Amino acid sequence: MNAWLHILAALVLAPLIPGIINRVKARMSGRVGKPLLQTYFDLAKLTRKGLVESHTASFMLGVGPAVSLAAVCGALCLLPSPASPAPASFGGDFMLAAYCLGLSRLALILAALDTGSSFEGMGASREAAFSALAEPVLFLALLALAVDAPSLSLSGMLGQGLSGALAPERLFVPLLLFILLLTENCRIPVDDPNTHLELTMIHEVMVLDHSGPDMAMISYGAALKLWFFAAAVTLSLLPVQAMPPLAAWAAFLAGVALVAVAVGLIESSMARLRLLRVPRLLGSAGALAALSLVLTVWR
Amino acid sequence: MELFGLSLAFYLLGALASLAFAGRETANHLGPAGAVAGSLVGLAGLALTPASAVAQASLPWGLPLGSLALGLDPASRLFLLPVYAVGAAAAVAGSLALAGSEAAQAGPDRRGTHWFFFNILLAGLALVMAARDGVVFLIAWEVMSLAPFFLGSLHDDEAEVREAAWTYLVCAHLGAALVIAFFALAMGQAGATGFAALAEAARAGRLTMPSLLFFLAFFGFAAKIGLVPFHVWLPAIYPAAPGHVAALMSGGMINVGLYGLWRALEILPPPAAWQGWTIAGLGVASALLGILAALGQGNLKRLLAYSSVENMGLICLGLGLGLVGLACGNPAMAALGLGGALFHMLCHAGFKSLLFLCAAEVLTAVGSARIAHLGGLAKRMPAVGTLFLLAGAGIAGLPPLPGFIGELTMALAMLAGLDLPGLLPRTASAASLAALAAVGGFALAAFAKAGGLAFLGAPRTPAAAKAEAPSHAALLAPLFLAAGLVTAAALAPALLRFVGQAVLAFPGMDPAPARAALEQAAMAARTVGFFGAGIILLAGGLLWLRARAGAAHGRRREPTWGCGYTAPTARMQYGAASFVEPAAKLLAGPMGLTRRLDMDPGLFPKRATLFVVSRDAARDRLFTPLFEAVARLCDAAKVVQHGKVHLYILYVLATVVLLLAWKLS
Amino acid sequence: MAAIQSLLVALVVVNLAYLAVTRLKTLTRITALQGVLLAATPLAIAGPHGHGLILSLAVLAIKGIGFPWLVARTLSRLEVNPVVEPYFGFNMSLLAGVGGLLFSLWLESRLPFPPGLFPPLLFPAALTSIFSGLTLVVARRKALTQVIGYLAAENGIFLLGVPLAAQGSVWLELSVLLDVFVAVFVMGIALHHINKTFESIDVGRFCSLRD
Amino acid sequence: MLAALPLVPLLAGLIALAMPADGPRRWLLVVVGCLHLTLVGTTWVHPPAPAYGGLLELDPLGQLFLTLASLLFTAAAFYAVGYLRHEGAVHEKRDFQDGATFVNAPERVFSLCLCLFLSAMTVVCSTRNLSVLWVGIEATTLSSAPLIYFHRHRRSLEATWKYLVICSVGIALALLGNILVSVAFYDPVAPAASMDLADLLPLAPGAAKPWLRAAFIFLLVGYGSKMGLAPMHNWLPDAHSQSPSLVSALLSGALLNCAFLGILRAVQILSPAGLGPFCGELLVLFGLISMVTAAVFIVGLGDYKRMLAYSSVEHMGILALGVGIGGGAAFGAMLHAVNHSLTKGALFLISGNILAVYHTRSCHDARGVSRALPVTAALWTAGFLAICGSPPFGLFVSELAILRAMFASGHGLAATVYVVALAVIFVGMATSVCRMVQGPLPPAVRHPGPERVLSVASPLALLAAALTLGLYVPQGLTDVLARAAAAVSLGG
Repeated sequence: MNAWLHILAALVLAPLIPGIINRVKARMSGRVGKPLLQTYFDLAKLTRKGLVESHTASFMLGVGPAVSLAAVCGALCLLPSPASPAPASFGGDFMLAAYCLGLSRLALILAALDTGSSFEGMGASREAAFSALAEPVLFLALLALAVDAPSLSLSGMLGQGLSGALAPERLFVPLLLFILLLTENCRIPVDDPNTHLELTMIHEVMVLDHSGPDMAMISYGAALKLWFFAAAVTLSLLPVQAMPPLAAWAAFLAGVALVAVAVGLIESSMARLRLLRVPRLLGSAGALAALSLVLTVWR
Repeated sequence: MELFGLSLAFYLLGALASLAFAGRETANHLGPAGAVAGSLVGLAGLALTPASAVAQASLPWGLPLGSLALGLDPASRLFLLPVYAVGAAAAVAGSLALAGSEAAQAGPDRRGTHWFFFNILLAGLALVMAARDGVVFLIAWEVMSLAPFFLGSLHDDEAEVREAAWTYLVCAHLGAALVIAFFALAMGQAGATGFAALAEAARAGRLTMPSLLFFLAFFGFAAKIGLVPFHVWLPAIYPAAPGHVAALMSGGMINVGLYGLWRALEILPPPAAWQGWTIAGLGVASALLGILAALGQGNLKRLLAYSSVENMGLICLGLGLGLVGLACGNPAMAALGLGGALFHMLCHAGFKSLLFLCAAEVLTAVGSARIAHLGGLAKRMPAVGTLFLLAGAGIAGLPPLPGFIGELTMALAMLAGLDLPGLLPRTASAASLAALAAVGGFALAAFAKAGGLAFLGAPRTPAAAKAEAPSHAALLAPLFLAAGLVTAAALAPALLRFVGQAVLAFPGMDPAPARAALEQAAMAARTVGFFGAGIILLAGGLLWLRARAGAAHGRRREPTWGCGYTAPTARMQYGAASFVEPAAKLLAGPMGLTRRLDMDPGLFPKRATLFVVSRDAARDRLFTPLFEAVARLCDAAKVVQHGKVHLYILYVLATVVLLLAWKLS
Repeated sequence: MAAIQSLLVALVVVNLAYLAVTRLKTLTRITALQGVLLAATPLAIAGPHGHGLILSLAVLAIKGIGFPWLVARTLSRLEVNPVVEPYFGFNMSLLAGVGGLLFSLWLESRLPFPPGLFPPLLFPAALTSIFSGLTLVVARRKALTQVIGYLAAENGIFLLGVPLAAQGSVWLELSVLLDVFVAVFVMGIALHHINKTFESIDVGRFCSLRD
Repeated sequence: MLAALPLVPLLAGLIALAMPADGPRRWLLVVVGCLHLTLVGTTWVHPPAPAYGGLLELDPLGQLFLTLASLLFTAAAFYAVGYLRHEGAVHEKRDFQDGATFVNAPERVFSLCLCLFLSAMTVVCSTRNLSVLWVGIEATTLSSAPLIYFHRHRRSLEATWKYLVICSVGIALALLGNILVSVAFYDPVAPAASMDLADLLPLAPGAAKPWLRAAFIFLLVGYGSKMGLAPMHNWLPDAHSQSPSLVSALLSGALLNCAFLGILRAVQILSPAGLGPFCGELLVLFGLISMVTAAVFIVGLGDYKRMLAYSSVEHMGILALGVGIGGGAAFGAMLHAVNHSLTKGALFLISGNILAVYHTRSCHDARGVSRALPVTAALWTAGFLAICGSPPFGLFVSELAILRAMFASGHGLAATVYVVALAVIFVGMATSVCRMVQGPLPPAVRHPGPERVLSVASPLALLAAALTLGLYVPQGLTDVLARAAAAVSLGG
């Protein structure tokens, strides 16, 4: 039961994260900002709308968001809850999580290409390229965790926190996961979710032609994905496994909220990178990941 | 064993019958019938034999060299499975594709010889996998290698097809030359030809040059597997060959290179770690370069060909890691590496042949396999589109499709590799995992491109807009393969145990820990299976909710939003070159892309044309210059045959004088 | 013994003379001279009786008279340029001839001679004959000179066979047979065709077949 | 019966010369071939007694090569019926290469020479006497020269002249070599003149070794120039490309073997004298040079008949190599001789079919053969695969046997050269053959209509035999091959 609690929490609380980020950004720029629960309102509104589909589109336009959301939910099932292992857990399950996110991405890319619009094609192509570059970084970072833990499942490697001997390279992993959070969720400095220039967007431009329930599934899926990474960052930092359940939960939720705040702070203080610079960012992250892995293995 | 013989007999009957009826429509029925019958009997044979059984047979043999020793063991059965399955599907698909089509064409009807070689290819493949004697193996190997040349050059009136067939023939033969050298060296040193005797000689230390033998075998079989840089024939012959032939080659034939390597490794002395790393290293290079090149392709079939290079690279990566594990006394790594490689081989065979059959339907319907001519086909041919997209996701290794299990098992081997002694092997294991991830990411991009641009969006040409869906019969073969793959996904743990039989039979494998490791992987596969079922159910539920929402709140069709532009055309869509542009900015070199922009001068150019060409770097930079250099050298040497008879006499005289001076001094 | 030595020295000189002459007519005469000298060798070695005498007479008839006459007749019939037309200069050819002589002498030093079989100098003289004959084939342009060169080489082989003939070996007869059939019969016919087809016997034109 | 073997073709040739009518004379060739083949066949059942006072005597080595010659002749004779029907007419023809007009040689002379050629080869194969062998080889040169000059145009004359000059020089050197053998066996106490192997072999251990070495060098170069070992092979591509295809088939398939037999006889003498390794070394050297030369010339060659000729150089190299390695390779070489004769004979006959339709020997112009002549194209492709040593044809087995023996005896470097040369030759030939067989018909070539049975039956039969030998070698043949290989073993 405890294991499923985290899923439940994610499903319920995930839309809060975009809210927190937006609120932080607004505060930083001196505005009041949208309500914290804005995403809930949006989702509720979207689910009540009808479907508007492109003439060009085939079945994929509708299948994409559903598969994408289902796959993200799948990935979430592999994350351990603060007080207990994940409902499904086996050695090497981080690969399943990563590939689930990949499936979710593929579904969205295909749905985007289904509209036949050049804008959506553009977003899809960028998404495909950048996430392919992000994939090895994710693996290396998780591998460093796995060697450190030592355990091959997410449930074993997350939640240990920085307990034990403190080595500088162990700080890299949360940092890397945070960079990946920004990349995979298309946040600044990789992408700007609030921009109005289609030419510069990645994720948002892919979903231009989605509407109603489809859009709701996409937004909800995005929020869940954000939660996934925020939870991963938190669990890689905090030794929740060693804490009593309630304290663990509290620390965890606070941690997730703090990650969201950090994202908000970054978004308010940085500018978006030029698209050409994104691979460089990922390359640096990769180098850092390799370094941390080699150091971990060496120790 | 009896059923194996029966299936071989069916193949040969099919071959002879199609030759006997060459030039008539009957050949197009009898040939495929033989292939299907043989394959189904073979499949029945596989199903009815326990997975771990070992059968041996020795038959009378008419040559002064070697002996007709045949046998079936778990490895043979495992590699026979895709041959039979894909063989049957390809035969059905080919029979339908060729029905009546040749009759309308000018020139002789070649379907008789086509089906002859089709059956010969199948028989050759089966025989290669049953041969337990070097000479028999080599004969079957060469016959099997030659048949695709004839299959691929069915439409030899096109210059490209001729070029491709030539490329294939040369590559196949050069690879075979190394294989022949391998066996000749081994047989020469061992003084025997049977596999058992060769292995015995290796154990007794009579094979005195194991490293040379290893390289001969590895490079020889790598040419058939299609590892970089020996892959040049794949992107040539696959687009040129008819779809069903490409399916059989990619699903049934290139695996035979792996099989050969497997056997060679069984024969050779226990592998050293560096041998495993060599295989793994070339595998990684093939996987990365292959998938990048695939990403750069504008032709659906060429893209699939490069994807085969990638997958073969991954398989070799697993194989190499398995050998490393074996050499370093890490049985878990050994079992998982070999097992993952073999499992991936099965999945790749199914998915790739399915993809080729779909591509063949596209080619039939549209008349072109170039992505620039396709688009929007999912609406015209939904079944083919769905199958292609699913198979694309599967070959990219995405769960819940079975491709994931193979990659997962290989990843587990890499994780086990983190326990190897020494920093370097551990780092290498970790690096292979990173490479696996990168390959997975790019594979996703490549198949998003292939599936998305060919089947989704708006049709780019009138032919694509008017494409007709294939008949129900034509879907039979792809559906057969798809059903097999679904079964594989559902029964992945069982399949992994089946694969495990071959792994456990590998010489030097410590059975208890190996079995435990494989069992662990099987349990993971079971979890993945439940997990996948959950995702499917959830997605289905969401779709049902979406349909209900659509019914409740209305459903409209509108034009795609054009950002204010009111007259969008299909040509404005993202195409093959533009889709990969972000990646190409970074990786144009390994992707083999060269671009040329022709633009009118001035601030407001009226006309601009962008050419993006993807060429094979290994071919352009390595083999073509090499062949040209050899040709130049040979041309230069031809001056000695100048036609002047008195100088010819001088040669004779000089030879005599030199020999006398040398031998009598 | 002195007679045979003089004969052999004369043969060596004749061999070198082959390479030095410039006119076809002189070449023909030298061929005749060599034939006569060869005819004398069996007599000088085995004495004037029996088998040797018959052989000697036959050789005189064939090599000393028959061939030179045939060559001369061909020469007059074909109305060819009377100069031999070398590929390589005369000095070069002479040098090659002397080189052949030296090589033959060296070769003699490397081989253990069975006692009493070969008179001194016979082996080098024979080999020199072969080498200069073949040099003639290599270095001269006309088909006719090639035939003459071939005959000269054959004479060398004949010379080598002479001592063995005394043992009853058939090689001498066979070498004459070779002369008759190859040099005269077939090459003569071919020469005729060459002249008819090409209106010349310059085989330097024979270079359309090459790679 | 051995006495009758050379006489049958000799008499038949004389009859052919006298026969006025063309049709029966053509079939006479077939009858001679069949009769000869039958007689040769009976020697397999009943080993014949020596004839002519021991001058003719059949041993396994000779029997093998004799059978090949007879087989090739019969196949060529069947082919000749169709060929002469097509080509035999006396009227002037236009040369497709330089446009000049030419006539063919009179058909009766052609028939006579063919029969004489067979007779000479029979003598070569069925003797163990070095003198008779030499005379026989000489006779083959003389009788085959007019065959090469069948088309009386400039190029064939040039080829004939080169053939004559080079082979005559070769035969002269071989004569010298024979004389040196006599010197080596010279015994001042008991001079023996016999050149019969039966007499020489017991004396061989006591023969003078330096003389034997010199003799072998002369014999090797002399007969080697006839056999086509590089660098004495230069007549071969010219003669093979200019002669009628059926003559090329006989030259390549039968004559070259006969010259090889001359070298083998020398090996037989030298081995018991303890000079086997010396012979082996030279044979391996020449074998490799020949293979490399052939490889160099086959790459980028534009003339398919010359390509086949160079391929013969290659295979002669393989034969020399096999015998030079000894052991299992010698057996392989004997099998290879059989396979090569069958396959090369078929290929030359097929090339004649292509030449007859396309009127060009250029691989670049003779395109789309599979559309013009489907059966010929299939045979051409099969023959190409066979000659390159692809299974299931027999050459694969023999080449593999030789390669294996090379490795087994530690000739690693030679084996490398061997494999590389074979691979290069494959690529070179594949390029030409693919170009010819595939693709559309050139516009200038008219579709020739259905193919005649006589033009494809012979090559089909020969290739079928080569295919059979790739899958099944009868025990009787294996025995003879093994005995022949044992006869030329280098160990003494």
